[in-house]
Amino acid sequence: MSAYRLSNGGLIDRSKPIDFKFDGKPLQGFAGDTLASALLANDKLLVGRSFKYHRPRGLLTAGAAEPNALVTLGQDGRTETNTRATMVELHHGLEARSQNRWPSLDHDIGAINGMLSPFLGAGFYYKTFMWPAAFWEKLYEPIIRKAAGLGRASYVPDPDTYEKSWAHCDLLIIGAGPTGLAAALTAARSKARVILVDEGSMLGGSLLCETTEINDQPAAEFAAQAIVELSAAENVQILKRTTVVGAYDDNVFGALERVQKHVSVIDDNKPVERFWRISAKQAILATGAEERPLVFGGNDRPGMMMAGAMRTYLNRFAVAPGKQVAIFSNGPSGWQTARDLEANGVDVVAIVTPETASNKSYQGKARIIANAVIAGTSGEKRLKGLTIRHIGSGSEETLACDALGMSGGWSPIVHLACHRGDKPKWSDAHAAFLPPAPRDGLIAAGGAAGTYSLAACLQDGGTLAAEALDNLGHSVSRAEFSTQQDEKAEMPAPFWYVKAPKGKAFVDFQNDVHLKDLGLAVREGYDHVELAKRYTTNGMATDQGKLSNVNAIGILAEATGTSPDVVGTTTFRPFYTPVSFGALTGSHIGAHFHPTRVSPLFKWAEKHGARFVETGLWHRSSWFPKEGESDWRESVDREAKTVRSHAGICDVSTLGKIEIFGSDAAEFINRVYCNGFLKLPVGKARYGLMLREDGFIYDDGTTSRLGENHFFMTTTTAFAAGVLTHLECCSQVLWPDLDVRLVSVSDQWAQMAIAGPNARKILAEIVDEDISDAAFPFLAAREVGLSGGQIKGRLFRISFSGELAFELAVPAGYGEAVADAILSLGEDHGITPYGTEALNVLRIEKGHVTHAEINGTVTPGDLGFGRMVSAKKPDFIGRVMLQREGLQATDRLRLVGIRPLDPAESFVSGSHILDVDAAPTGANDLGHVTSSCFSPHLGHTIGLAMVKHGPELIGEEIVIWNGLKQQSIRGVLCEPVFVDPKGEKLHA
Amino acid sequence: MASLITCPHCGVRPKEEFTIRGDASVTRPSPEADGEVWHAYVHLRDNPRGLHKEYWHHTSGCRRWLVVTRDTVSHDVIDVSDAGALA
Amino acid sequence: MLEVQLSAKPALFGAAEGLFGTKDASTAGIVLTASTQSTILQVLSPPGATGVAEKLQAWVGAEGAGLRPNGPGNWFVVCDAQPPRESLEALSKTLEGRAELLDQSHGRTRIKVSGPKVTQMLAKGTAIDLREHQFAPGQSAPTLFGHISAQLTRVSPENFEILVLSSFALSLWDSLIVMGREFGIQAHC
Amino acid sequence: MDLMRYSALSVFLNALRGNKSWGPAWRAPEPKPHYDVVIVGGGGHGLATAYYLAKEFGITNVAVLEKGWLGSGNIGRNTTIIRSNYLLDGNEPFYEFSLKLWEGLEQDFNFNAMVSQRGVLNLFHSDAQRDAYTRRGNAMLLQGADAQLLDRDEVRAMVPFLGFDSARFPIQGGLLQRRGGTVRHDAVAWGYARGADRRGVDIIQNCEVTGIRRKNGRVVGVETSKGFIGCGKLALTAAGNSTTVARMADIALPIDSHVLQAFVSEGLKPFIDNVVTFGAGHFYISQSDKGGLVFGGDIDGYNSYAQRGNLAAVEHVMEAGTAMIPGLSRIRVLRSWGGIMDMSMDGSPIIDRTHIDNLYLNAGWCYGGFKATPASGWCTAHLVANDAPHPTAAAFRLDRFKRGYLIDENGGGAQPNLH
Ligand SMILES: Cc1cc2nc3c(=O)[nH]c(=O)nc-3n(C[C@H](O)[C@H](O)[C@H](O)COP(=O)(O)OP(=O)(O)OC[C@H]3O[C@@H](n4cnc5c(N)ncnc54)[C@H](O)[C@@H]3O)c2cc1C
Ligand SMILES: NC(=O)c1ccc[n+]([C@@H]2O[C@H](COP(=O)([O-])OP(=O)(O)OC[C@H]3O[C@@H](n4cnc5c(N)ncnc54)[C@H](O)[C@@H]3O)[C@@H](O)[C@H]2O)c1
Ligand SMILES: Cc1cc2nc3c(=O)[nH]c(=O)nc-3n(C[C@H](O)[C@H](O)[C@H](O)COP(=O)(O)O)c2cc1C
Ligand SMILES: [Zn+2]
Repeated sequence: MSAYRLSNGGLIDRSKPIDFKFDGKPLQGFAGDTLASALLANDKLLVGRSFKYHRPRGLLTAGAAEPNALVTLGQDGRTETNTRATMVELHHGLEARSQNRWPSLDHDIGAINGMLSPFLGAGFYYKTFMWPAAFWEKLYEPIIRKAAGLGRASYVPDPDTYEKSWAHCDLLIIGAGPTGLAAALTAARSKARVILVDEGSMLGGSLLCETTEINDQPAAEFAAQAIVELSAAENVQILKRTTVVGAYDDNVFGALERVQKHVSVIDDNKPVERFWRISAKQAILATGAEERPLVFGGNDRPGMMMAGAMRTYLNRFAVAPGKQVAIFSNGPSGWQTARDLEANGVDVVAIVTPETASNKSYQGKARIIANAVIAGTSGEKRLKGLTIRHIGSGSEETLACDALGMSGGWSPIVHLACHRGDKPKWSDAHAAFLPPAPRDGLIAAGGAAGTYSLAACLQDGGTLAAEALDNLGHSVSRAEFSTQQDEKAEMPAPFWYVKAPKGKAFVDFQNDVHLKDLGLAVREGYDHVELAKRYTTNGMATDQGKLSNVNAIGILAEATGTSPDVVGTTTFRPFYTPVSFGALTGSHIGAHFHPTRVSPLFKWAEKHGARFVETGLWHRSSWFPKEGESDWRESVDREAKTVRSHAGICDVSTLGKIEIFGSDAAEFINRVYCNGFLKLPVGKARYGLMLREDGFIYDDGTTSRLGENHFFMTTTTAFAAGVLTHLECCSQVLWPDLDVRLVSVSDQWAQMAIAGPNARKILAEIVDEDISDAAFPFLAAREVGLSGGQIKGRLFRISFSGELAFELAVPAGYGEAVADAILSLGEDHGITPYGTEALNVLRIEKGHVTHAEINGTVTPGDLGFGRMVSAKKPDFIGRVMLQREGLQATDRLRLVGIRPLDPAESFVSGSHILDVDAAPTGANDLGHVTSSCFSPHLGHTIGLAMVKHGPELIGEEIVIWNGLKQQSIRGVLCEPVFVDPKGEKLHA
Repeated sequence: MASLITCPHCGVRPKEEFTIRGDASVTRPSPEADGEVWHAYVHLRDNPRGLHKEYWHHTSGCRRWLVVTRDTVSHDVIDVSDAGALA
Repeated sequence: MLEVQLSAKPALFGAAEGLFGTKDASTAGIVLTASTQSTILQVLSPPGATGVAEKLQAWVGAEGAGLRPNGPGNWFVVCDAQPPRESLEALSKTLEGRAELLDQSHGRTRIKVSGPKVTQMLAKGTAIDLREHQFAPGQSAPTLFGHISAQLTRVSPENFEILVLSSFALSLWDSLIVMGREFGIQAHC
Repeated sequence: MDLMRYSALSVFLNALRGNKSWGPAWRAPEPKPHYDVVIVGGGGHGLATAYYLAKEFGITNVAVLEKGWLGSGNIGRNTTIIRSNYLLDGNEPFYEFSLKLWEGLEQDFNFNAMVSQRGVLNLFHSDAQRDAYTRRGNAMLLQGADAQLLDRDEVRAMVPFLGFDSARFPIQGGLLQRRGGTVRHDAVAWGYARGADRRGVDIIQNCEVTGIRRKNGRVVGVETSKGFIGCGKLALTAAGNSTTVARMADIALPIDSHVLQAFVSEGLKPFIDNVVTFGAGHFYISQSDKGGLVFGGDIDGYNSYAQRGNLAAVEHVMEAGTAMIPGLSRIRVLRSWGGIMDMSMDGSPIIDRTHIDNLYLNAGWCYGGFKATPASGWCTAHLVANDAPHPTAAAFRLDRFKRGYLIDENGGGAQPNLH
């Protein structure tokens, strides 16, 4: 028994006991505790195992940098691994489990790695496990992988919700310690919009942990009152439990708010976490400083912690870390800790310091051992004693203790100032890396800028806030505070490590990187700080080296005979602390991963029993099963046959539709298609082929001339957005002098294809105008009245199916009514609704191409459209580059039809084409099938294929090869039109 | 810069409202220009370290094509103009 | 000729309605209303054309309609109900030669969002700074809302309107309900 | 015995001596005034080129000049995926050659780079994607690579935790290449560096090439931050900086530099065994031997030389990730970073001579050049040594853009950010 709860003091509420469990064992803490402080109060010193050697570990910090006390919380979908016990607010029912140990935290087999450690030095795996070659994957790697990682995550989907939000402010203050509070109190006096963010559950930062006074109030009380004042200010928004995790261009910050991570019962109406994107005109970094551990033999035993953390446990959480506490400190923090311990009646057995003189303002009872270091420690699962070495004499003595507070100085928390690529600068005077020069409205203040005294921090925060606001035109005077004089906070020379340590001297506690590993890295040539990091993994654990990086730099500097300045830091990267996928995903999850586009004929199709398929963002009706039909093929065959024999109606609303106006509209369209459009008469539609500037086909569709200066273009569903953007580029960037205006009307119109020999008869019953072949010939395009002028629609005589066909567009809201009307009018004419599957069959039977063929690598010539390409037009997109030799080469893949030799056999798209008897090799590859289907009209499978010299090989027998399914059948190349090659039905 | 673009028509907007097209310093050659010139236009890029002009389309805004002058190292945006207005 | 009565169904027909995140309508921080009877016109003018905005302004003023600038030379005109034919004809007449007038009543869906928490909720979707001095009543802008493009208008301090492509309306509607739950939301369409 | 030759025994013997006898993995030489071959860029491709020049072609008077520290470019920041699941004739034989080299690499260069053939699975979500993968899988088989087309049930049996049920874009199946997998990226650089160094190659770090000196239409050497260094032949393997370096010889390239981000999660016990890519968004993921989930997505989209990314792209990646594996929701992302890639106009690389006789170019690797490292090094060494392209890299010509022989896997056309 060593750590215990003090009977009074602290910011916990002793009237609110809270039950929780650790590794299944019921324990109790108080409201205001963290999981860490509650564990410590219960004398749970052993809280985790390290990554590599499975060393027993205890709490090292009281904050975000904690490398040891990582636990798993929750069950199933709420399983949360690697959670820092120091950041978890204690709440009822909390269950935490330790990690990376088996079978238990107390008895962990993995600890054997510690004994093998001479063989497991940095990078040992790069040097071995290579023989026999097959053993790596079968034997060695599985073992290594098993040992990898810390926590065990769950595959079960998360039941909770997340969201994202934007926030905008004039001044963002990151951190609500004295510096941040002073900044906020100053800014609150202005009219500027201020956001104050702190990752803690209580605002105040170090004020909550220290025994100083501000304005004659105890620091914590001052903080509480400041919050009351700030909460009342209308221009200040306070985000607590919110960590700013990344700083991005333009002063945009990512911040993670833990909305419901501290509650026992989750409110379903609220997210558990919210990810903020904060856009700030100015930002003040008031994130404070991190205390550095000391590197000495056995510096990782449970019971040892940072001196500042000890003060936090004492002062904020009312927990004594032990009964006989020793201090090992370079600089003032240790002395203050000793004072606070003694003030709480805790015995301080010794203060060990490498400094030569003792701290004069310390008046306590502890034995002061100056000019000395700790060479080694004893105890396994808890600290038992120290070996103290006197620097002058080299003599050693041992000392019993059950806790040790250490401090190697402070490192400003500069991460966010470095995320945009700036490097921190080493300062000998501060013995620390200071933030880079301020940029783009981000400036560090207080502890984060290496400002040591409380008074100076308060002043710095206020001054910088006033300056930042001044830059924005909000003048305000700085808030003033009175403080006690703190002790002269000078930094002694840095003390990087104890030479000749007894036992491992850890630098990176989580990844178990110790002094010797860094030495080995230097000896082997991995001496650049970035190489040393990668070779030893120092700083790469979940704490990202918050405690270890600067020490590693100091050690590398000594090993290479340079200074930390020369060694420099590794790159600071988002995230400051890790962020869940859930938070970064927000509400864009499940069905809302991408929005769903709903066709105006969706409900109509649904009503008629359609099955749907995702096509881009749309759900498209793909077939309409009828009772008694056993599989989709049966329905599709029926639909396709019915269209050819009678009539069908199909939703084509998803096509892109672009309205084009302007006196140069015709010229414009003539330039964006490779075929001619200037002479398209009003009232007519034409198929257009659109190339990219590099000569390959981009998209196709029909464009109708509705008036002299008014066109209506359709695009494929997939490229609707892209084509509009492309056209806008052409009109705004390439030819701004042309008078053209473009706008998407895709959503204004419900569009349906009515196809089949009876199509005209059916439509004639609803269309007011004469649509006889004479009055409305193939490719006619006109506005029409419907049902006695009730509404106006647009009718186009175009056909994808090869049948006598029309496309009718009506204002979207009328789509369902019109489609229903057509269905019932068509009943006597045998009409059927048909979906995209039948549509596909019908178009393959006619050899019509889609993006299965137009895949960005084909030219008009490849598809047999060579003659469409205008030879006369002086200019159109793609004209020149299409002439390149490679695009005109005769051995390009070109479109042909394909069918099985034996009609009973079938093949699939993606099969390749080989010569008969040719071995299946790349050299013999002639091409591949792009589209295939069962043709109910012909009674066998048909396809389209891209084949080298394809059109010249028509009539030849080939092999259709699908090695993925070990299939290989004989086929014949044929014309790509399987039905009505003369197009008679079309013109009927 | 890369997080926010000040559209001359819409004001400050986040990157995801835009579609980026690439180099805006090249000019479409005359239709009579030879293949070499067209090849350079379609393919060859300065790709500068430093100031770079780039086409950004305000897809989820005014749908105008903009020319963004940006530093490719610092990501600072120097200028945003309407592409049509520049032509 | 068949005797069929053709009637229109709005894109939000059948969308989710009722109270979400609260059981008491009076505590709802957000009210979501689909305005399904709107007439929505799009106006396109060539870059050089002058006076279009003024003419539109005058017309919407007289009609009690709303004007939503959508980009250079590009506006939406929104009317709560079908304006009289003569008035529409007058409008198209004044615009003749200056701008094209296009019916987008079916292509866009108009959703009204209001309530004391409205800016907090909308900030979950758009990056536009919705503080009143930045985005004042009467201001309107096209923007990205979540993953959906939409035209956002502040009608009054706590009343906004979203104009969205009709095919996205249902998806947006559902997202708005999710975003509004924490404040309590009442939705009707 | 040679204590510097890596083996279980040497690890053991060295350990007994307190690991004091390990020497540098490579020397830190001062540059000589002249080399037969100078290679610009100490990334994977430059180091591999030097290694194979020495080992396969007997050319050892070689220097690799690296402006930063060894491996500080994309070799040190990629998502470690190797595979040969390419579609086009110009590509597939080359990547298959590379995969074969990976398979024997560690024994070859005596360094355990943890080549791990854990399988690469590309999911598909529509018939069109299935057809495209069928075409691709068959193309792979024709070139002697392995490929399998899995249906939904087979995918489910293999990776049961994918979002099969709530998905916006249901998974229909996947294309699996079992021989694909991952390799410990840094170790590849180190292994090649050590192998090259032991064969006499000078690897010179902190040596930035600032100019290319020419005389009579030939390269005579390079200006560097460490002074002029003469050379008989010069090979550029500067990856994301290809255009900058080529400009020094007045060569304009069909390349833009773009930033691609990658991510690693906190360390987890085994979670994902394979490399899995999403078909309904940009996302791919695997788990490192240390336990971190390593993943990435699409490029940020704008030209950049800053090795850092944009928050919008980060969120985009996470959204796709959670869509593909709902169980990722509570897993935390530890770190994100960016690399600068040379995105070419057709998405495929260039290994070719230039119009300057003794200047060779290796560039345009986009986001896929890690897997190419061994073959790229071999083929570049072949080109430099023999002045003739290696047969598997014959299509990677610089003039293919002008002549129209593009190698455009996804049909994106001449817009680099679409590849
Ligand atoms: C985030 C990310 C993920 C990726 N994931 C994958 C993946 O999973 N699979 C895959 O196959 N590929 C992947 N890639 C691509 C792959 O990393 C690169 O294609 C490949 O590493 C490039 O070749 P390299 O290793 O030679 O490049 P680099 O390592 O970048 O080497 C080029 C070197 O040239 C140096 N240099 C540049 N200019 C000069 C100069 N003037 N003087 C001296 N030296 C100079 C640079 O400092 C650099 O070290 C990824 C890339 C990124 C950025
Ligand atoms: N070297 C030193 O700087 C040093 C040394 C010893 C003591 N001190 C004392 O420490 C205090 C420093 O005050 P301060 O206000 O600068 O720091 P602080 O440590 O009091 O406050 C920093 C606050 O920032 C928060 N924070 C840190 N990173 C964050 C992030 N990314 N997102 C959100 N919140 C984050 C922390 O939770 C904390 O509340 C002074 O009292 C000073 O005397 C400083
Ligand atoms: C495959 C891979 C795995 C990585 N794993 C880790 C990791 O476990 N911890 C970590 O901190 N960084 C990890 N990183 C990221 C590196 O720390 C570093 O960010 C990256 O190599 C880019 O370098 P830079 O950030 O120094 O620019 C990993 C990187 C790669 C490529
Ligand atoms: Zn805009």
